[in-house]
Amino acid sequence: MEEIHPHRRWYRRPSVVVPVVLVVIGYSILVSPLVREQNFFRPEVAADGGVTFDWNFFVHLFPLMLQGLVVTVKATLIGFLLAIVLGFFLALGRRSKRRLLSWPVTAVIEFIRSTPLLVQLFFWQALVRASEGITLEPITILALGLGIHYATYCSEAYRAGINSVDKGQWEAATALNLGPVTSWTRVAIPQAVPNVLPALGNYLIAGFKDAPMGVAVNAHGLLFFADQVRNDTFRATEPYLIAGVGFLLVSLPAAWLVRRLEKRISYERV
Amino acid sequence: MSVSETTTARDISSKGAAGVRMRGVTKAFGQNVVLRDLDLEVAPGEKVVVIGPSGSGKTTILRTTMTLERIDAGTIEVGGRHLYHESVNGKLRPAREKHIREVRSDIGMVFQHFNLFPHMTALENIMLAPMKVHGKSRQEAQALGVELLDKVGLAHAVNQTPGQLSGGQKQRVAIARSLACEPKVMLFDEVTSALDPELVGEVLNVLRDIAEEGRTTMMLVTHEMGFAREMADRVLMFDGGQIIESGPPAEVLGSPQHERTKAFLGAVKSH
Amino acid sequence: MSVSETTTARDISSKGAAGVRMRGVTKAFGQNVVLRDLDLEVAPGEKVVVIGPSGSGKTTILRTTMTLERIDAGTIEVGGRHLYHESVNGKLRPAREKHIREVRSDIGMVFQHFNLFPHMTALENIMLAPMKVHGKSRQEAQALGVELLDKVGLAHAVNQTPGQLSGGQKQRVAIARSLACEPKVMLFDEVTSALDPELVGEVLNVLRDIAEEGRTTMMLVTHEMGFAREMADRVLMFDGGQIIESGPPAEVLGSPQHERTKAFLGAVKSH
Amino acid sequence: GCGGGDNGSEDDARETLTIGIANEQPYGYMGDDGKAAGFDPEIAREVLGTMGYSEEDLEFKVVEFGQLIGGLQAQQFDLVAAGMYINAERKEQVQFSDPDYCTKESFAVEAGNPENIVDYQSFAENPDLTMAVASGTVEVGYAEDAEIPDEQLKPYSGIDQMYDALAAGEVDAVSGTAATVSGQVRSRDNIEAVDAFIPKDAAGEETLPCGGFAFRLDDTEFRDEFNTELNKLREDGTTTEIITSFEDADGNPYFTPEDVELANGLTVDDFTK
Amino acid sequence: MESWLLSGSQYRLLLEASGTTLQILAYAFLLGIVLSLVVGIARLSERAWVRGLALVFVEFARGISSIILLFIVAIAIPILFGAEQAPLILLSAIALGINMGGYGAEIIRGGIQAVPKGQTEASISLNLGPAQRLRHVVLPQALTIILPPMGNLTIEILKGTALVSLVGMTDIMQMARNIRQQQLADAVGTQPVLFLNVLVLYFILAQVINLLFKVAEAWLAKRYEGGPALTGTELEAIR
Ligand SMILES: Nc1ncnc2c1ncn2[C@@H]1O[C@H](COP(=O)(O)OP(=O)(O)OP(=O)(O)O)[C@@H](O)[C@H]1O
Ligand SMILES: Nc1ncnc2c1ncn2[C@@H]1O[C@H](COP(=O)(O)OP(=O)(O)OP(=O)(O)O)[C@@H](O)[C@H]1O
Ligand SMILES: [Mg+2]
Ligand SMILES: [Mg+2]
Repeated sequence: MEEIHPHRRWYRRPSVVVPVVLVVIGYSILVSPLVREQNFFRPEVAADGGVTFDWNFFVHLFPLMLQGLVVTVKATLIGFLLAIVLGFFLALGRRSKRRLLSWPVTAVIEFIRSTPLLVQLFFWQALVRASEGITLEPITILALGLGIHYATYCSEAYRAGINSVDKGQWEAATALNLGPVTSWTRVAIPQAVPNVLPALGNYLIAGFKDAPMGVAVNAHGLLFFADQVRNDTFRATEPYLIAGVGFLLVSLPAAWLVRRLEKRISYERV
Repeated sequence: MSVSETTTARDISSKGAAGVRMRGVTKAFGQNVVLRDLDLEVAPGEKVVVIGPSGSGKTTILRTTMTLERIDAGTIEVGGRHLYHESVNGKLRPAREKHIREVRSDIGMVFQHFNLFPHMTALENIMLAPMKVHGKSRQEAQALGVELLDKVGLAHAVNQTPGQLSGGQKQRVAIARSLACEPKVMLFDEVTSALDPELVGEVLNVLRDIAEEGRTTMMLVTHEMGFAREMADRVLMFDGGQIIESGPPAEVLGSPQHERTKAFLGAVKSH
Repeated sequence: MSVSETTTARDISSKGAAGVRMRGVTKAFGQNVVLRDLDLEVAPGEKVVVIGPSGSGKTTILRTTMTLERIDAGTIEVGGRHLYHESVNGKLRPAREKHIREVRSDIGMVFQHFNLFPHMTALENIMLAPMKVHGKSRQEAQALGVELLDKVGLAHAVNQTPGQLSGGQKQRVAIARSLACEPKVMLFDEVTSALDPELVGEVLNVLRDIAEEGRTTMMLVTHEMGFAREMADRVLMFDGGQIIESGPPAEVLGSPQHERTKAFLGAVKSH
Repeated sequence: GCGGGDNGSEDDARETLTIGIANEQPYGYMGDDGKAAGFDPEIAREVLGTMGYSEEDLEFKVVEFGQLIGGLQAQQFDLVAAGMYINAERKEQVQFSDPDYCTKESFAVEAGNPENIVDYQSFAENPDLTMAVASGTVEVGYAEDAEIPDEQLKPYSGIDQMYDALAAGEVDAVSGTAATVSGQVRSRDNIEAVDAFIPKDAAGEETLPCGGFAFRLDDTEFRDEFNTELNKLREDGTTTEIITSFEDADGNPYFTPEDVELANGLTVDDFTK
Repeated sequence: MESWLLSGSQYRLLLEASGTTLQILAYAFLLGIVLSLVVGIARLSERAWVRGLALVFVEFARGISSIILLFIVAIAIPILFGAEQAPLILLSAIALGINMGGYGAEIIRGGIQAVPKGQTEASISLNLGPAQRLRHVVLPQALTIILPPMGNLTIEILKGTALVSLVGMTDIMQMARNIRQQQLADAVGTQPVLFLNVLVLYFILAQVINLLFKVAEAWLAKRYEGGPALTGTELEAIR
């Protein structure tokens, strides 16, 4: 007789747990108050004044760009945390059997999903400014806007994840006379999670790509950096290109990580 | 068209078995009436094989008994208790979820496509219901699971996940999982038709074992006529949502009375 | 292990037919060697049935002949022309796509899962290749399509899409579609095993018709032993990527020589 | 560059000129009818009209102030008519016409001026005060010249952003030209303008806060032609008339004739610092 | 009570600006579709270098944020190359189109791959050439799978057009900010109401796009219900 051991689920495997823990640590550092917004981005090196691309200037912008990048990442992470949680409640609301709840939630989700985040950011900022006694930092407004915007996407991912669980699985649960709680927690959710995680990862990356829009509400991130350097030095090519480089520096590895995670936690279907 | 059938039901008085009684069961999907005013009695311990052409409602009759589809009219009794109804002050009322769940604990079903839980090992698949539904301890459930896997010839597969098993092995685990709930009525819906031809035998052997123990009432949809002939107490021929012929296998399969039965059997055997 | 086989090949001299000759064909998927140094000769007009356990390479031998999988070593000739090679100055070179396409026009294949084009009607399915490959006009192709649908007993289904047809009807359309290319060699891969048992007969009848016309060389993978016995000129038993037994159906199916053949036939029949 | 250059001999064949303005009253902004308004667009229309451009040849584009120079360089505009201050740094990037107006600086502050802000020095003396500056404007330079630490400066990307921030209490003051400040103060509640002043440079000397039209560095011929025509209008009093005609919501003119006179006495070459 | 509406002239301005928004969307969509098809098919090429090149494009176009790409294409690159200026509207559309192409290529690839392999195999066995297989068998079927996500992507691009206000185009978004100045000058209307109206305008545009794609899907689904019917007499004639 073989020794009996439980199936090691994806969340018990070191290859999943270690990166997740690392990410959480990195997250805490980034989100902590230690990471502050830069007020001005003034390059130490001036460009040579020609119209052509100045490599020296370009390279010297790098550390300055990183400071903007970190703020953009921070806003993304805070916003995404909000999105994950809020999205869950939106998904519950939309699935609800009560029309009075599910219908408005659906309408709100569709509305937010199909309008530009940029306009939403302006709207939230205007709303905050119009309301007595509330002041929010631009980065908070950015995180809020991102969070609400992507919560609607996350809620759809949750819904798709649950729907992706094969109908036969629910039927097997009924045939075994499992109760609703057991059916959800032991049968449906464990199978839905691997389907949801990659989508969430992709939305995290998408949120990061939208975060530079914060410049419109004055958050001092990656694009604000480029704008300021341009206004200061009247040179546009180098700051925007290096902003692009900084961007890919984060988004490409992140995309790669998400794809790996996706492979790790997927298992053979029956 | 419907043949009245109660006479051929053999009565096996076996402890713990339960019969099934359907009266006027009707089930429609939209315009498509799949079961028409169906009467059917299955005695406790009886082994009934259901045959019939595609779309005749064979699967539907099992699924309504398993409460996977609700019926539109009629009643179903399992082990003498109404499945979809409760009697309140002597009158039948639609049953509440709690009542349905209670009666359902007597019924088990095995599916064509196994429906094993892919994120659990074979053993965990079997242990889930005993622990969560019957309140067994982990030790008890484990002992039961190992015993059942032994019984279906898969002692070595305790730790394997469904993804690591062949089709025949998966189906045997699914049968063991169903047995773990100790159902009094077991429903089998074409449990071998998703398998490679050489793997069919191993699953039929397990079914044969269960049938030979004799305790459990079995309703089996299958196209394996040889197997039906050998183990069935009674064969029901379905067409258009009704039972058009019913009797011992030798009669129904050997000298069918009804034209459609002849045509169907001819089509299945002819090649 | 491999039985040398050339003697049993019956020679039907029929106009327009083409033989198949494989020499030392080897095909591996990664580490898994599926065909091992295989020699096989099929005479023009011969009907060969291939049997063998799951995974033995039956499908693969058809697929390599249809150029759906490329071979790793060896040569395949169809109608005397090399399929994967061109002779350049008397030496064999790997063939260019253009050459392969030319030789391929002699070969047709019918699949287990029909693979009809779901966005076209039955008639359009059949008309596509005649129009796009053989440059027939729409009128010609239409006439040919209607004729072929008639032939497979589906005159009424011209305007229906695959989604509106039963499995057996779909397979008959697929056969008609394949016939529209007028192949000299036809390959059939378990063309009835995805069908409901009652629908198998109608497809086998169509195959019988084609076989009886006698012109086309046929290679057929099937589990329908009765049908094999009746229409095959020769039965090949495959195991582990090799032919382990070959001969007239009465010999191979009736009194198999090889242990594995006996075991296989036993398993297929036993239930 | 496209648009400028040739000297008016082919009047019919004018290409469309694109003119950049920032959304800032009264310098240049979008009027109620969706057309460009403001004194610089008006003067530009006059000048270009004498150069043979009709109204249809002119296309105005509203962008953030910070994008004007970049847009000009990127050939999105052929000239900038946004009352842009002339200074030495900008002259390295673009070339200017002679100035058409001069003005003073001011701050918008909370009504009653509770922090008693009078000029840039006030911020250098009180480290608790914060000031909104528009990025890419001369005000950032004035603040640096007054040695105000970066922490007290909050850069914003647009005019409305700054005044909304002041209204919401995010900053204590908004810097800007006296005309802009008085215009914004009139249209918003609960804020007021401090007395206009002439800012000082790092050496403590008064600066020349005058603005003109900006052109690409390689567009000299066009600039010169424009400048010649502009000077004619400066001399015959047209520019004075246009500029002093702009009034805020209360009917007070933004600029005095003296503001324009001062500009008329200067050429672009006077701005060397 | 505050009005939830803007003035008629302000709505007119916003509608005029929608013209610019839709124009950019149209150009970006055209470029995006072409890129999607070319790159999506290249991603499945048999030649490794074609696949690799296509992958690089996809990774770049999806990895970079559309807003940063927009600033690079519309501002940085024209300054760098300094040549005759392409109209800003085209540059903006190019940036958005590249972005769309990256995602669209993956949709096309996914659609093609979702067509069962058996379909390609059947067309090989009928001896159709590679282009014929794509044209007559694979793409028509992939379209059913491609259309819904393409509709969503188009709405994403519509949302993306709001970014062009940041590089100096007067689209709906920029017009809203201009109107904000009017509101201040005239001391009527509040900013939240203004932007709420703008959001509703975008929502309506998105729903129109949605509708167009739904119509296309319905049209496509018809093909699976039976093609151009041959009448009885036509059949007789053939027989
Ligand atoms: N969930 C459903 N919704 C709509 N129609 C259904 C549903 N389930 C079954 N049907 C229809 O009910 C009829 C009977 O189906 P059922 O599955 O019971 O037939 P069956 O006898 O099991 O056939 P088969 O041999 O093909 O499994 C069919 O016409 C089928 O299309
Ligand atoms: N595309 C492929 N990639 C990898 N392995 C393959 C592939 N196709 C077939 N094989 C393997 O090759 C072996 C032979 O497959 P093949 O399909 O030819 O068997 P078969 O005799 O047709 O079996 P069956 O009766 O199940 O159809 C199997 O082990 C199979 O797993
Ligand atoms: Mg069924
Ligand atoms: Mg096979």
